[in-house]
Amino acid sequence: MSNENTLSNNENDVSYLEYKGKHSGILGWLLSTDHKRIGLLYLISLSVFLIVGVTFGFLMRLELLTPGRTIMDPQTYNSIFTLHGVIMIFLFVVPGLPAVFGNFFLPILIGARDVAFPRLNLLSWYLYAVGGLLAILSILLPGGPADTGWTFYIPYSVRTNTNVIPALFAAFILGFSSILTGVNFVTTVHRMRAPGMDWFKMPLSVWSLYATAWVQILATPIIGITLLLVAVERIFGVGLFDPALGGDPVLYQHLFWIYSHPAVYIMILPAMGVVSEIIPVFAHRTIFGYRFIAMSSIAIALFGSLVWAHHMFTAGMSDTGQLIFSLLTMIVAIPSAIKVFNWVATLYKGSIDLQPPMLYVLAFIFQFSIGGLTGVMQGVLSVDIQVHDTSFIVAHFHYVMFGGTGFGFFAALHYWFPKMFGKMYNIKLAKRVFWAMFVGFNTLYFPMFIMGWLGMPRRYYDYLPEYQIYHVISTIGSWILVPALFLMFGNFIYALFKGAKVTEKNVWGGETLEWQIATPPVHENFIDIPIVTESPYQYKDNELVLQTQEAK
Amino acid sequence: MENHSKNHSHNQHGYGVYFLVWLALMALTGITVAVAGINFGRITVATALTIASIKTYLVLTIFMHLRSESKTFRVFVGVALLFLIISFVLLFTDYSFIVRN
Amino acid sequence: MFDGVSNFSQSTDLAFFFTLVVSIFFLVLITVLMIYFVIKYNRKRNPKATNVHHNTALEVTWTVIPTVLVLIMFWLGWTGYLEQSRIPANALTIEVTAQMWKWSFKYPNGKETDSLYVPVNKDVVLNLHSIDVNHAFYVPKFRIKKDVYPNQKRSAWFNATETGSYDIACAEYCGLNHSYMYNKITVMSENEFNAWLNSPAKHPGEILASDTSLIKLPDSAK
Amino acid sequence: MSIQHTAAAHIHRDDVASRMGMWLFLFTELLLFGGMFILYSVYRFTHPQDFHLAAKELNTVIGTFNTAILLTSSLTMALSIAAIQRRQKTLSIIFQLITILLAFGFMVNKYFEWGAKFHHGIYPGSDTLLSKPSGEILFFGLYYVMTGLHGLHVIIGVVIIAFMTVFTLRDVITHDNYVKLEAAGLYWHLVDIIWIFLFPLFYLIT
Ligand code: HEA
Ligand code: HEA
Ligand code: CUA
Ligand SMILES: [Cu+2]
Repeated sequence: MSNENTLSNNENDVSYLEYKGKHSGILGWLLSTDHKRIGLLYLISLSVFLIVGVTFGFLMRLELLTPGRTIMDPQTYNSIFTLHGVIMIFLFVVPGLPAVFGNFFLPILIGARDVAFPRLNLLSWYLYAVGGLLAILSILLPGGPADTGWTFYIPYSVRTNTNVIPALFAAFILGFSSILTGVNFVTTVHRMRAPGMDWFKMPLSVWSLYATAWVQILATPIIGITLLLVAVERIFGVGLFDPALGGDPVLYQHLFWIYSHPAVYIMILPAMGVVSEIIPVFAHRTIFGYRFIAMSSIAIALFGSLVWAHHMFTAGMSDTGQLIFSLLTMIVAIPSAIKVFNWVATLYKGSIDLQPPMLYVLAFIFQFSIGGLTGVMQGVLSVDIQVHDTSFIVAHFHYVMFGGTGFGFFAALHYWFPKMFGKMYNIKLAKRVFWAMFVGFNTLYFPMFIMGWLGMPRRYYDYLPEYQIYHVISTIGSWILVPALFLMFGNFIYALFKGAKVTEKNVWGGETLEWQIATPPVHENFIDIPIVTESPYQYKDNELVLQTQEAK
Repeated sequence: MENHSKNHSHNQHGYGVYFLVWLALMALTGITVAVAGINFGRITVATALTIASIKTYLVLTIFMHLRSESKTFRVFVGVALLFLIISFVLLFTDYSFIVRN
Repeated sequence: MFDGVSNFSQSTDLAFFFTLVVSIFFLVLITVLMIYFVIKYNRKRNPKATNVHHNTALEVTWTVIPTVLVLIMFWLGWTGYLEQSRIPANALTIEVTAQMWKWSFKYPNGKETDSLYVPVNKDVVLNLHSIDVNHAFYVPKFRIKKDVYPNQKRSAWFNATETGSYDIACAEYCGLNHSYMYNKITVMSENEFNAWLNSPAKHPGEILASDTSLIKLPDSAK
Repeated sequence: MSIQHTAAAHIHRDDVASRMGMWLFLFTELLLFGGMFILYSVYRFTHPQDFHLAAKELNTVIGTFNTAILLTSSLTMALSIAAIQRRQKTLSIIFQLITILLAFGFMVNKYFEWGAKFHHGIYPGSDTLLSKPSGEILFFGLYYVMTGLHGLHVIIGVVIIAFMTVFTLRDVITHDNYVKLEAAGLYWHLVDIIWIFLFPLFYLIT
């Protein structure tokens, strides 16, 4: 369990950044079981992988600028989009928000001193690190990086001579890291809420992290075993998926998507939680439809596990299968719709302050809606037959993963940065960078919808000249994103060292627990465990206005 | 919130109960082997799986103390099993209606 | 945008059009509302917010309307798909073989080609085989796409409605030259087609795919 | 949100949380095997005849014997917890040791069983196997992978229980703090449950 309670309150009073535990220096971080420090370990390692992944994305865009060879050969291109996908999915968006902000803020938001299993928490970071290193190793080993796409479809993944096995094991280990985070969060939410915090007094981000954690626990093992079997298939040739030995490659796809579809909700749910957290703060009013938002998280987690085969509409499933999975895909859109409408309704009669986190959140709603609505279009059978495996899909998932989760991540970073580090970044610059990101992002991905519908397949090194115009626009978009992303990181790094000090507890005027404690938080968050008496996002003074108005 | 203070679970069964459960498990194993020899046609698998489920139920409730844990635990187990069962059912919406090989 | 030239293009394009209109409607609705609220209830203009907790009637409305709409979308897609999945009898049947990284087509009379020739306004059934890994037979203008697997059977069919020459692409990642697995499908009048099919010599217009290679293979890929 | 502060909230041990965490982890194990049961069910459904034939090659007697061993080891595991609850430390240790012994017995049996198969040339990629119809290849593929993974879990279980024995000896596990032993027990019972399904599905197809 948590650290022994031998520390006097005074020692406990110091900020978690300065706290001296058993170890000092770098070891004080690498061996710390403090959830906040682990959150930061994740933040640093995740950012590194994000930059690697993003660089690959940037290089792909350069290659696609002109038809034929631009800067690399096809083999390199194939490896790069595989690595880009693997890194972005398994090392960035899936762990993303839960591992960084979930670790840092979940215990604080429910009034606890740490997560339920702090040592397990540290272990999960180490697993993450090992998985990441293995992924990097697969690039460096002789044989060359895997070139299968992040989906590792059989039989190609059994036939190719590249380093598929290290990549598979990397994904397997990362899966376990994700599972441990899930186990920790479910237990923490059940057992460690502060007195008085019943389920419907929990902040909405806790609801979404809770729902996410369940998906992590239940879905991840399936991909674990599936990827393991691909490795077994490669090494021993047992034939479980290999059609040459009687296996069914479509069954591989089923198993892969049984995890990987729910995984997209692992990615988006925590970001939705962040959005639900930020909107009331910057609209300075209570959230609209608290229960509906909370329950829709559960509904998404639930229905999310029922639609996996919509990735296989051209694979030759039975008609019954097509019918059921298309129908269920339509249904899964509804809880997301409920969320979006409630968020927009929360702006109504608010007092809106467009600070950087809020800008990112509004962009999230816009971009997630585009991504989600095109997702629904893909769920429509005849349409999906046309757009499956084209850049329409590529546009869809970048809109939800980057435009949604990515922007949610950036929103969270701008929102909680002052609390985490006690420093403030340059707000004016942050706003400008936001606009560059927004414009760059949409320029980069929107053209992909058009060329996808027209018939530009994905995972294409080369293309017909008629698609060039869209590729050029898209690549230009990536050039706008480059400086923007650089500047955003730059702004944060500068703020860390030279930024204005923040000691104020509540910079944005939030009402959740993290804004009631010291900035940056003390070692065990709370000197005294709070007793919670009210729901979050009350903004009581607004209520008074309402009553006096009505009285008039 | 679930009751917080109880560390000492009431997960206490007498030795006798465990022995009885063990006897039942062994008996069920015997039955399933014996029955396997008889051909029930289509329900052969069903019989085997039913017996296995009964055995599992015994292990879960008594050996694993699920009976004396709080309700939350039972809901958890239900959720996990449901997820697995739904995956089976949905998968067979594909496989029941098609021959690919 | 809606320039499909097969019997499926109408239903597919209709489904696409309907979903697109609904999507644009909701996107515009949401965006306009957001911008309007941000301006109207800006902190400067509206320093004091008013709490509105929830409104069950509203929640029900915005649950039910999208539900109905997505069910309509589903129906459009499903009927369109069913058409594609019912393989017609009495059609011209062509055996299609996919391999890394080319297609080959075998006609009932034994003739084999690298690019596909079909008569206009006639049902054509393609039996798809692969001899190595997964590929997918994709004709964007026909709105058809079907994955091709080794050791498994798949079929696709279409009825081309306009003569001309269209692209065939491989839409399932299949390794190094996946993007070069391009070819052409030529739709001709019935007479022209029959003449072509029965002439032992190559049709004057026929060229082997390896010559056409829409995109020149880079040396490294050969 | 308004907050009132309480004095001196101390962090205390929470065994329920520990058990909850263990159960959640067990679900992941369950689903790990669940994925393979999915494979099994599909292939059995698509190749009923071949599965039927292939299953005849497995030795029902060894299978039944191993089932009995594993069920008994589950019993002794449960008993060791009952013993520690009653402050019977020595008895608890004895039960744990019996559990480990039984697990070894199980593995030895498995060794001979696999060995016999290998001897007959039935192993993944072997010529004998490859000459059989695809359903049989799949059956034996599943057989090796599933029982192999299960065997791996048995070995892990042995290591864990061995640690528990040391903990009990050193009084880390005592009559009022035995949640570690309980967790190990949960794990062991899960391994047992998996086998309860593997047994009829592989050995008893008629
Ligand atoms: C964060 C990740 C994320 C999220 C949240 C989603 C969300 C959704 N996705 Fe997406 N998807 C991916 C990541 C994600 N997806 C990835 C990575 C792939 C490709 C994988 C690969 O092949 O490599 C993919 C592929 C993919 C496919 C397969 C396409 C193909 O390959 O042929 C389909 C098909 O149905 C689909 C559907 C959906 C749907 C219906 C949703 C829904 O959940 C969306 C719900 C949201 C909304 C609907 C918008 C908000 C609501 C409103 C604005 C109200 C009005 C709404 C209506 C009237 C409907 N997705
Ligand atoms: C969260 C997930 C995520 C994110 C954030 C991104 C981000 C980007 N992705 Fe994406 N992408 C995926 C997940 C993601 N991607 C997945 C899963 C696939 C599928 C893979 C598969 O098919 O298997 C994919 C596939 C994919 C393709 C399709 C490849 C193909 O099918 O042929 C393309 C093509 O343009 C692309 C481009 C980009 C670009 C330009 C970015 C941009 O974000 C990049 C924006 C940033 C910058 C442009 C630069 C910032 C740069 C730095 C900070 C370092 C600077 C270094 C230098 C300038 C040298 N990605
Ligand atoms: Cu063939 Cu891609
Ligand atoms: Cu999906």
